[in-house]
Amino acid sequence: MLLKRQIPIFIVMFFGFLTLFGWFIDQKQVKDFVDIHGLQWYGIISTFAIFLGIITLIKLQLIKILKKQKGWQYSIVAILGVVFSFTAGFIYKGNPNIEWGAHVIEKGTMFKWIFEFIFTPLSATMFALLAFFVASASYRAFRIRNFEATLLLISGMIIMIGRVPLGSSISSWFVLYLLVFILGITINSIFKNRNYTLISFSSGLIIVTLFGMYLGWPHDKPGIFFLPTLQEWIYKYPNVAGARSISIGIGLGIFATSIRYILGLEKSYIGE
Amino acid sequence: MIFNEIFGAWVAAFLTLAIFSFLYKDNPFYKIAEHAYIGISAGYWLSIGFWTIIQPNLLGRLWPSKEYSDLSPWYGLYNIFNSILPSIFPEGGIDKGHDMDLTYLIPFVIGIMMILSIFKRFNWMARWGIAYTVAIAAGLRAYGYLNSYILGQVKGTIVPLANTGNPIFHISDPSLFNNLIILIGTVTGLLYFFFSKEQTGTFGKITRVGIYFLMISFGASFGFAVMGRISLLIGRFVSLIDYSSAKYHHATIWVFLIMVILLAYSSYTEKKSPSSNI
Amino acid sequence: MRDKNFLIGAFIVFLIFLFLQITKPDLYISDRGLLLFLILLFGGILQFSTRHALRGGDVFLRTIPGVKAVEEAVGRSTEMGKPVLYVPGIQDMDQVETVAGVVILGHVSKMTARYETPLNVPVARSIVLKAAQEACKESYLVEGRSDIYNENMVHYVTDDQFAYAAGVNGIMNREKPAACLYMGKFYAESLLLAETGNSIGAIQIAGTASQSQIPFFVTACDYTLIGEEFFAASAYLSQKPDLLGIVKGQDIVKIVMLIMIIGGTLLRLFHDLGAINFNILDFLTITKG
Amino acid sequence: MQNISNFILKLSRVDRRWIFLIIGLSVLLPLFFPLGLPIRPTDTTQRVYDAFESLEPNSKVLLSCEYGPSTKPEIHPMVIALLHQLFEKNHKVYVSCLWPDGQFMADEALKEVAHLYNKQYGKDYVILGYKPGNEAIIKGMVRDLRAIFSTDVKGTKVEEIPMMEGIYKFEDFNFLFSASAGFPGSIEWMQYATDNTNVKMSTGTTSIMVNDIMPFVVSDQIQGILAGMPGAAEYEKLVGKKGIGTSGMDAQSIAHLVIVLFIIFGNIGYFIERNREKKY
Repeated sequence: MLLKRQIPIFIVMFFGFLTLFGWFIDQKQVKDFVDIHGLQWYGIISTFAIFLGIITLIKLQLIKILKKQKGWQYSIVAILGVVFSFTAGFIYKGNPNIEWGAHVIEKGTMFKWIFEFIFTPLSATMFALLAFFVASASYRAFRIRNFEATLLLISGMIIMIGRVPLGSSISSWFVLYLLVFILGITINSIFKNRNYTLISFSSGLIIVTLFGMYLGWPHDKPGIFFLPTLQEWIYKYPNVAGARSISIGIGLGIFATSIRYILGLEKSYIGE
Repeated sequence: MIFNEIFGAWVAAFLTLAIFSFLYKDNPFYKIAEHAYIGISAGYWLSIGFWTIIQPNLLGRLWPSKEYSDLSPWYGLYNIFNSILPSIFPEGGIDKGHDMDLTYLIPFVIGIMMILSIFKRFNWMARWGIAYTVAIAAGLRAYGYLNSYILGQVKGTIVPLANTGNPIFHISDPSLFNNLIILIGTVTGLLYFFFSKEQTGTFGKITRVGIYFLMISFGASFGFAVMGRISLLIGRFVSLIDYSSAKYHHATIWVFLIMVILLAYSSYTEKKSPSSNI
Repeated sequence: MRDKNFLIGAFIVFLIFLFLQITKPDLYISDRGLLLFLILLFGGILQFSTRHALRGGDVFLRTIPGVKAVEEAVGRSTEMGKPVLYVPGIQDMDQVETVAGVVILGHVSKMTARYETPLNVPVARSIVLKAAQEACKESYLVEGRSDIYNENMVHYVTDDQFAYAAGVNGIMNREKPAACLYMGKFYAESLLLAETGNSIGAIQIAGTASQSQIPFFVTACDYTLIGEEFFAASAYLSQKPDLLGIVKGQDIVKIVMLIMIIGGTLLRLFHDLGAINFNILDFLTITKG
Repeated sequence: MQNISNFILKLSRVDRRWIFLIIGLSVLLPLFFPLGLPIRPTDTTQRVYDAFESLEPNSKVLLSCEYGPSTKPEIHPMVIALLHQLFEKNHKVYVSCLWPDGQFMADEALKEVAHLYNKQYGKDYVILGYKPGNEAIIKGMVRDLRAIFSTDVKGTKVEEIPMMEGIYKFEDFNFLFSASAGFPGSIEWMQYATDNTNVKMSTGTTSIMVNDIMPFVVSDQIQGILAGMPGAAEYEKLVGKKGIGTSGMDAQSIAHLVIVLFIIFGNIGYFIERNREKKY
């Protein structure tokens, strides 16, 4: 019981207090631990955990092969992959001029070759696949269910268009005319009366045109209808306000939970 | 152009296109690439972790070359390792610029326990490592988040409202209007996360304003996320175009053609035998 | 304020802090005093409200629509005779969100046990696998339905991010769950999950604190628990007084911060107008050290 | 009217492979046939530029590379454009990396730019290299840089590198630029280095991180931000050196337009469907 229960709790409380209050102590050993050793120890432990993960991975794939489950042939590829990169990492450098240890970060070794021509294209392409899924999701999943979702999608679309060069090619007057058009549609769907629609639509057109002639059709004025200016306003002010309240909330949530761990109020992570 | 690089370009072009082929449908090319990815990434991270953390920072502190002597039993143990695995334990101690620090035996032991927990009997051994991880995360994070996320953000929200020379309204530069937007948005947003009061009446109206700010912020995140995905796709296409040059013997084009032919053939045979259509 | 022990403890801690601030011994980095004060203050508030709740004090929490919807979603699955899919994020147990996700899973599995609805929990880490299995087993036991508990309802897919997402997508397409719950830490795969879930017409409820993924959930899911709401949800569902107390304490800390923001703005206004000499920004800046 | 809405409904149920094809082509075609849309620097990009312009000549700038090949398209063009600016103004560039891949990226960028300005390794720029340890490295550099970096990436002792004279800790630098694609990165630099010292920093990040960092930019904890590939293109424009960022912008513009149109069309279909459901 001592080994399974009391010691883990002691570890959490001791190191939690040490690293939290170590920030305020000007003493070499404590400072060294808080600044350097504490995290290096963590790095060491988490690297040992990778061994654990690999053993699990190989075990699962081997079971698949031995039981000839569906798609077991591909499990062979996975195991070969582990063996291949393990070989390059620990057994064969491929370049005698480079020392062990440096071979994982120096050019001209087999490990680096794996990195450049296998690991990089795979991870980058997996990421790039998301561009396609964003496109299909925007067609099929991003729905204007309520006012909140409308706000979200509209601010997203303004950022998307306003941030790229295309946005600065669109005149603010085009946006204004577009707004008049949307206004017309909205009035039509609310009142279902052709006359209202016609009146509001044409008066909108006339007002915008007169206004434009008066100002001499400047490309980027009035600023609120020029997408690059508008997106900048959105992302510097309302966006920051929203993001800030979330940040403070998350900061507070994490602080509260950390305190909970350090004081030993929450022990679910060690199976309590 | 060296053989290694040309061969590499072919491999890279194959893997890239194999992953992209998933867009057409799940197929053997994709499955090969996917499983190769799982296996290779596991070995890759293990090697990186071992050679950049365990060997220099752990072993390099337990047996530094600075304090090497043939006589000490501690280095006698090292010499045994040296005769078995000379690549990890080079002759004369490990020179990574560290002094000897035997406190590092603690993470060493905890790490070994972590691996041993694979056996059912030693299942509990993982708890020590988890406990240490949680402690470090909690202790260090609490300070950092309090300083940068809470105090820094609270400070940022204390906006000037007078005597700054800012205009009352300006769309993109600092102005009184924009400062008020930040103040109101942050305060109402924070109120939205208030749990001990029902969001009805006036309070409900205020928190609605908060939600609108949150939604605009999510919209911006959304726009930027889309932007990033597209940029990465551009990057991928640029390298595929690069690999299709004569320098690499038009790798992309050939691999693409072969894949299309094979996929077309397989869907042709599948149509013949409808039973395999699951 | 009848918690005598707490008051005495708080007073002693405050005296120690005062002593440090006044004498400034060599060992103490006094430039960071403000932060130490805040840690002690916020920590004290959280501790106090926990103790308050444990002693049976009143803890009221407003309803969160997303939390309420969880039960409805399970109910709908039962009616349709389809399984419930639960994804506890793709990170390990060292993330607060994952822990919260596993705790919520405990409550969801209680509902599925009650309604005898099949539950499917694919996970991405071996440690999460163990924790999630424990949570489900416990719930089925508590509901007296350990006869229908099956260890394979929680199963490991793979550690790799996109391979995991592909695996879960496969499950969705084959089993067509009526309810998909995503609770935990998510990265880029959030979109893949939500898009597929949307295409099979499932009720989707998401909860996460990953800021950049929330928009995808908000647009593609029926309900989303945002940031702090998500952490509160686990306390809300658990109904454990100490956890509820912490949430209540967070509210008090929020009030303190609102006072800091509004009071600070006023102080700055007076300062800028030349009415007072005290600069709040300098006070809040942690001097370098 | 009925026909049109039927048609739209039909379109909204189209196989998603057609969507994939359209988005793929809208990225690929502009790469072959550029449109040359004009680029306009945004305010936050301008702030980064101004921050570097206002540095005294011969300033010591720490450039921290925290990105790898998978995010190279977004960050790498920024680093190249920035190096042009720094070398032109004769600043000294120190490169450190918190990600192992960062040093290859930095090496590649320096090889491309340094020789154009006749800059020499060790005198005008140095790569200190990668050290594992995440935020511990940042904290260590703030306390004692030479304890963390006793040698540069080539193994030369720091004492023997001319430009390392007078550099003992993080505060001896004049400015920090963090080219960051995630953890550890800009946020950690801010939390553990610049928030605790008098050194200022700017950052260039992937698009997805922009919103996490933006509050810190507005509160002046970070001086400006280069946001993703468009940010890189804008910086290229300010510095006056066209690069990958600029050439990718047409594809980026078209793809964004296509996605916006998808959202609009998808929602029109959704509305029609919902209205019909109401009627029946």
